[in-house]
Amino acid sequence: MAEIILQIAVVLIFFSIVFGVVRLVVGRTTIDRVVAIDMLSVVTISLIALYAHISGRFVYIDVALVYGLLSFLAVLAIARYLEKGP
Amino acid sequence: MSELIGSIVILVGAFFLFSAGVGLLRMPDVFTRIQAGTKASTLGNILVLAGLGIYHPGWSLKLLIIAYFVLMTNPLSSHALSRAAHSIRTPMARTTVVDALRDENDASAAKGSS
Amino acid sequence: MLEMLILLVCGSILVSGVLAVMLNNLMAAMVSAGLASLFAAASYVLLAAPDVAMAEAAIGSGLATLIFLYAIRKTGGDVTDE
Amino acid sequence: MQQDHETTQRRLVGFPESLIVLWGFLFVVWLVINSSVEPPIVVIGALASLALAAIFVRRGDVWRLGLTPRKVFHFLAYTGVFFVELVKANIEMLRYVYAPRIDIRPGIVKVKMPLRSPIGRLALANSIALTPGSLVMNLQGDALFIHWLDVKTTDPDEATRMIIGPFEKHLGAVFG
Repeated sequence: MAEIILQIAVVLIFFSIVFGVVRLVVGRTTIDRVVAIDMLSVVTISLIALYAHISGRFVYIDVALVYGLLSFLAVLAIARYLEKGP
Repeated sequence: MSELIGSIVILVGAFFLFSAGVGLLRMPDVFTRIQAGTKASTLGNILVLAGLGIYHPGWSLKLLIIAYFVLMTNPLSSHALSRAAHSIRTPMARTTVVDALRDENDASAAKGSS
Repeated sequence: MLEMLILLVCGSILVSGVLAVMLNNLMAAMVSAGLASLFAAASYVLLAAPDVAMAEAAIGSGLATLIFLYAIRKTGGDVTDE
Repeated sequence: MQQDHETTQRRLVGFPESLIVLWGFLFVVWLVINSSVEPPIVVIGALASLALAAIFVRRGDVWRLGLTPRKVFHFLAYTGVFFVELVKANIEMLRYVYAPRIDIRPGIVKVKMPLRSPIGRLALANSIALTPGSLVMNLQGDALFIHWLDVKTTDPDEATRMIIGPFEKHLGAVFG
């Protein structure tokens, strides 16, 4: 039972990544694309943590930790750059 | 029993992540997209991590640190993005009612020039 | 299920890489390149290499974007589309 | 010279307390990330977090909290209120997202900021960004500009009561 529910959850996260990539391709302005990368990084953190459970290895949680720290830095730098102007 | 509860919490979190994607695709302009993406993905991420914590109580301290980082950094990046979008004059949706920030900036610019 | 996830992540690398080449706007191309490296790190985790994934996430998604940003600011040449 | 001496004096008021607060926080984060209590790791973590805390405490008195039991109680109450508001915000967001035709009237309104201390302002801005349909955009003086997903009123006082009403009491008690 729990296995089936986890598979449904993975499929939902799958479609969430698909929607984010569609917004990245379609997006009219640069800010739209940056919002897409922000959302996708959070979704990827969840996906890596969930995969650490599925494969049963604790080490993968560290990757999610590093990810959560560094993706934020890139988004913040891009926002500051766009605000100041070239 | 704890397996079932944990997997249901993870499913609810995945549903919130899915609706973040749908909101990113359907909303009319940049600011509403930022709101939909940020809020739903933050709660979805916290729920997925909480479900994993119910599965494995030994992991819960590190999961708590990840949840804390996301909870601190996600509003900050959404705030910086929306401020940048407003300062480079990204067009807003057609149904927008009021824009107090642009009024304020115009008023201070007029006062400075005269 | 694992094959499906690997296919999705590798397809996303392909889409964002092609987009990084095709776009005219420098900032948008840089964002797409960062996203390609982000998905590459996710695929390394799915292929059971967490140390490589950690290095890729630190260098590709964080540091390379900042260095590109510095270079664009130094040259000052930003081409906008439309 | 005299003035310089005075500024140094003012900057160092409350130096040990804020140093201990920041040191303890960084040290706990280090221990959790390493997830082991072997002696070399603990010693290296203590030294590194002490150095970082001593560097960052010198810049202003941001970390001077003045912990008392009353503040701890109000902080716990604030956490509970915050999570309730977060769940409410997401249910409202689901209603907007899955509606067959998106019918919203967004807008930017101006509200008043009741708090003084920098870390209190950070906490309030982060909580506003995660509560129903609102997002902080700019802060000029004492005025906050908030992007509201469904504008109900444009009067500043009414908007202040509606948006930051739930948090104001507890955060005011904790951070002043």
